[in-house]
Amino acid sequence: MMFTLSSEQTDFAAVLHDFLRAGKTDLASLGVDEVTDPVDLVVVFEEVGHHAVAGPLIESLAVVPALMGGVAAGAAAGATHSVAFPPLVPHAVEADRYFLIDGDTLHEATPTAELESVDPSRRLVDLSPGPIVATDVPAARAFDLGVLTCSAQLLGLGRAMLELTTTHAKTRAQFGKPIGQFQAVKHHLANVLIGLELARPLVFGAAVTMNSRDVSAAKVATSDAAWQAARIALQVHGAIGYTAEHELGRFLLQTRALRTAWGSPSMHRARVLEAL
Amino acid sequence: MMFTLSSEQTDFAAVLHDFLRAGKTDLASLGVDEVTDPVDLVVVFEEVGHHAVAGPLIESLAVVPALMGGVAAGAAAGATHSVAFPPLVPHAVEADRYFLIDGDTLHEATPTAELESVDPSRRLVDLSPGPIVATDVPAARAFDLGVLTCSAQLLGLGRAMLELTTTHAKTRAQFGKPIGQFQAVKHHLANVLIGLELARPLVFGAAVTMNSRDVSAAKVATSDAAWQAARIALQVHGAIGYTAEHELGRFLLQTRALRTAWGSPSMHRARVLEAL
Amino acid sequence: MDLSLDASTLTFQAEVRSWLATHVRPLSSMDTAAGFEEHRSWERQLASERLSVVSWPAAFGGRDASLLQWLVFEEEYHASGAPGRVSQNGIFLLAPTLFAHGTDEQRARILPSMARADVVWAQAWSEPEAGSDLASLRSTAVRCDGGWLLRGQKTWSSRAAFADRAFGLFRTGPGERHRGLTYLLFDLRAPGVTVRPIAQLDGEPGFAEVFLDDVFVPDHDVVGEVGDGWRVAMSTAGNERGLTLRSPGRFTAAASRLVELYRKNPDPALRDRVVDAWIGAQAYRLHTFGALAAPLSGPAASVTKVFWSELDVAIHETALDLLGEVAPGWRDGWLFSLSGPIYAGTNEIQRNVIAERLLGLPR
Amino acid sequence: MDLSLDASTLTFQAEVRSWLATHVRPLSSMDTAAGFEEHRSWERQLASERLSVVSWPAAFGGRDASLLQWLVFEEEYHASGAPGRVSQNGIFLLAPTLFAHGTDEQRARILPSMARADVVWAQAWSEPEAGSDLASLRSTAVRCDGGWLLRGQKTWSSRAAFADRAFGLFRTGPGERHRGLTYLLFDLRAPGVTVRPIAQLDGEPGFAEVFLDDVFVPDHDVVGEVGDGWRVAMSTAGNERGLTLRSPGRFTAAASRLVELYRKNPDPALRDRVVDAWIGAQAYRLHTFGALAAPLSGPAASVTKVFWSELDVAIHETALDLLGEVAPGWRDGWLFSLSGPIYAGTNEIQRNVIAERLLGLPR
Repeated sequence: MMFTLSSEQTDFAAVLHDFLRAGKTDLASLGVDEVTDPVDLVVVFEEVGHHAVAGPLIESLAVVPALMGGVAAGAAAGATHSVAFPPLVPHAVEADRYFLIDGDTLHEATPTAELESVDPSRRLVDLSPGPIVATDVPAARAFDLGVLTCSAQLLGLGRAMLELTTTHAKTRAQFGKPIGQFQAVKHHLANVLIGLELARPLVFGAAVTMNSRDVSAAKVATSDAAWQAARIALQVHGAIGYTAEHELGRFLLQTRALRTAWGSPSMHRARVLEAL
Repeated sequence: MMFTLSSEQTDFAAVLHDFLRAGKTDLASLGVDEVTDPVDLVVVFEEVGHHAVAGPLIESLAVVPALMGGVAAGAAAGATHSVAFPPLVPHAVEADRYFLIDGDTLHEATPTAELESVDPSRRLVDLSPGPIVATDVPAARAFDLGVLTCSAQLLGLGRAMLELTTTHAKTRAQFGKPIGQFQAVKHHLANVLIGLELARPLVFGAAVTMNSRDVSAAKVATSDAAWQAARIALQVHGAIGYTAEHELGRFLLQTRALRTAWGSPSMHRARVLEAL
Repeated sequence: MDLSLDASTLTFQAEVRSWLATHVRPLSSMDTAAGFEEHRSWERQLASERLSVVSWPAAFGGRDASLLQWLVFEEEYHASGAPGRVSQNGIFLLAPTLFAHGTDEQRARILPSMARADVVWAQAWSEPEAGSDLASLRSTAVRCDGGWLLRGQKTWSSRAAFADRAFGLFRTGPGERHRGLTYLLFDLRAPGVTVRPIAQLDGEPGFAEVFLDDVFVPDHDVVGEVGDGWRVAMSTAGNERGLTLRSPGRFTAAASRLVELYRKNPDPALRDRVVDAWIGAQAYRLHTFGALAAPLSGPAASVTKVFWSELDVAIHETALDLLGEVAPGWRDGWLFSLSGPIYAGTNEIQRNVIAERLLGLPR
Repeated sequence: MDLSLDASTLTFQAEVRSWLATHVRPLSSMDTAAGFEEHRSWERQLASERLSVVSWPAAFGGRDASLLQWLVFEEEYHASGAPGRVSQNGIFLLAPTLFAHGTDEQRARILPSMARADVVWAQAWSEPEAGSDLASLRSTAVRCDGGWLLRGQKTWSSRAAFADRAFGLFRTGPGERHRGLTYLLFDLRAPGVTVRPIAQLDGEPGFAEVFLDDVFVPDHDVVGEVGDGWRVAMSTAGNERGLTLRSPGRFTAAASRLVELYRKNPDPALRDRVVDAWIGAQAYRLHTFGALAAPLSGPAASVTKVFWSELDVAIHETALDLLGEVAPGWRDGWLFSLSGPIYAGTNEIQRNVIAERLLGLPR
């Protein structure tokens, strides 16, 4: 047993962090599109969440590659993919090319209608199935990879909001002292840290076992921990956090959308219970 | 509309409070056994809870009288009655005489086995039905009166624990100041007050309408508010509150028992939803 | 105790219900220029039926309705799905202050135009360094011939992007913190005023920064005594936190919608949250009925402020958890609900008030 | 990353599981005189298989087991329904301190008898005026010929009603608060010691007050340097809050029992609480595996202390909500769970520690 990241993995996370912090977006230039190991995918997606990167990354980097296996997707380099798994994932995030799963059959798909997510940065589409691309695809594993990477992204989002809020609490003063000196603020942030700290090992544990029960448990815990982080971040920031001018909103809205994406917490709790 | 207690009712509450505070127990001497109006019963049972009076009072003063109507119970003056409504109220609190409801039929009953409640001051018994006492009794209304008075008792218990804890927080010092000066303690107690303050009108509202939906809503809200009061009372008291020597324990254990007595919160939530 | 409505209240309720049933229509967001004017028209229509401020004296456009009737009006208003009130800040924050501390001249001049939405009012309390700690505000009003000159900056000024006038506190004297403040009214289009709309999470400018550079306020727009502004403002602050700004009708209507949503999307694991939302709204409604006989004190209003703001979040989050990220008809209300625990004094400040002033815990 | 067990750990696991399956039996409460001795016998039986302190060196009665093996032992122990450990305070609080700060003589003298439960240890930290604020303690140790004389009063001393010896902090120097304290061991049956058992909510004396009136402690029962007691005690305080005292096996076992209970008493409205209990226990288990490579710092142990104590309450309250007030097999565990957020530093204090020392918020 060795339940910690290797130094290569922590180095890779640091490289991704610097890359995304610098505003760069071409993740393929770091070889991210060649990552297939679930633990490595978690490392990638925690940083994707940490920087609130938008777009169909879960689909393009984790789910569609798992569905296509060795088969080339046939898309131009850099093109984005998206996929729906009705009824659990009824819509797809806007992308260059769409797929749809029906049982173990993978279809091409075309977008029919646009839908509004609670997060305006997530453009959703309804899909209509087209020709069959492949049969007997590993749909269950691909779905679980979607859930897992979504959990990792939520973890990164939560961490980012905790960092933002801690910084704010140290610098914003009211009543003649930094608000981080008030015990109510301290306890709010301690609760956020506890939630994230205990959700994290569930995500890596799920990446190691890749069984549905563990993947669902990770999604439940990260959905709750990240959303708690968002609510408390907003509360501690106050009105400034409620503005579109402040970066918090981007994190908060994405967290709320991902909380119910790739299966709601309720559906995942049901899946955990079934497996016990 | 006049949704406040009359001065007679607030006076009666004050008399009951002084009576029970003085350690007296013969409530009949105050005419309490003649109270039948639901609002007046709530006034009585809030004080019963406020002093954590133990014993089959809900049964003797509210439920059995409603079941017997004008019919004399045939028990000696001062004797206590108890009643079970299986399956919702499967056991009875120990008393001098037992009844059992089957549909709208009222049976005499005999105790068969003793059971252990989470509250050792509540001695519970299993009952075996005996001869029929009456048919076509108002079982539904009697049950609702049990739920209503139980809610009132929980409200009084919660209020008592808030009072105990507020006093403790003002006097107990740590780190050179009263612990009530710490914001965490302030917010704990504010939450208790909010919970009780908003549960209270539900209890009186249910007493006015006496419909099942409102009675169940009152039980749900008081169960949660009083149990929150108990948990926070224990937390703020610390180890001293965990001893049998301190009076808090009596309130806490009775609250925990009444939380699931006369129907669990889950059962009452189901009843509210059905009625909406 | 009695929860029944008297005959005149029942008649009033029937009138309101029937009028709303035929007149309510969906409007655009009030946080856009066009939507703001749609809302102004809607409020004029309400005013023409004397339904915009039912509890005010008839002389100012009301009906002298009782508080109970006002609550009944609010229940009907929200149950009908009628739009949010663009005049809300004026009606629920400024008007009670004028009734309590204004002059007859001010009431006669200001209230009728407020009732008709001819003048829409914005609040101008907070400043960049004075949020929860409002008493640390720095904007000043300096004496000049016939009035005052305002200087400084206000922020989080709800409705200010499109409103006509505003009310707020300014330093007029040498005192510190709560002392030396004066309650003043000013024109948002007066020379020296710069309004910078601020986009909220939904992208629309629900509030604004207001920069004040020697903005003239005539003496007749001082409310209460010069230097007494803190007391004037706080004596009706309970109105924002408690009864008036967030009437129970808003939450009973939202909870009923949530129950309907649950019936269409049942998920037994979320049942308790749905039921608790309904129970919470009902608790707030009954609590308010109880307060009709004895109006809430300021600290008691803190109790209801924490309660309704958290109830509102719970209602909307439950809806989103039932629906998922595509939640038509719930998104705007959800975003608005998230601001509830922050505005009108954060819930952290309210809990301090409850603990110190209702329970007597040491400061 | 890898969660698999190596061959020797699997062998050890199989041995432990098999031994427990044939030896575990229900015992009376350890908070009665008779139950205490039953527990002592049970621990002697464990010791005879070298299963009482598996991670200790063989010289002291252990097996030199790895931390992972210790965790595996704990999982098996709790899953088997084996009884609580009456030696717990000694093994998990005092022993780590002796390993870190004791002398060879102390380890050789104290640890083997602790492992065999020949000597059962109680903790004596708190005083009536020093609970959360432990540094305000007042009991003193005054220098005398060949040792120290203890005076004062300790309280909430777990197991002290029936235990043999105790460990605690005493003022030996002139410093204030954290300064001038010394870590001392004393005999609960020595002249000058009065133990007053205190009944807990369940009516049994799980803790006691200890009155000390010139109780002699020889020099060889000073742990660490004189005056350095705070550092000595705190350097292993994380053991109480974090890993050792509440191993994940306790919660994974309780959560599994809750899942079984739910299957027999299903209530869909409580499903999420049941599942969350299981997930929480699993989270703590995995978190602990992650800590094997890099042991938790003191403040990091505060994170797990808050988590496991609230998890334990949640597990037991959910069981009670499923069962109602007649909850055989759950009541004792429930009452015990309620003490979790209080002892070993209240969760309020832990949250302060987390905020200040892990997040760097100002004191």
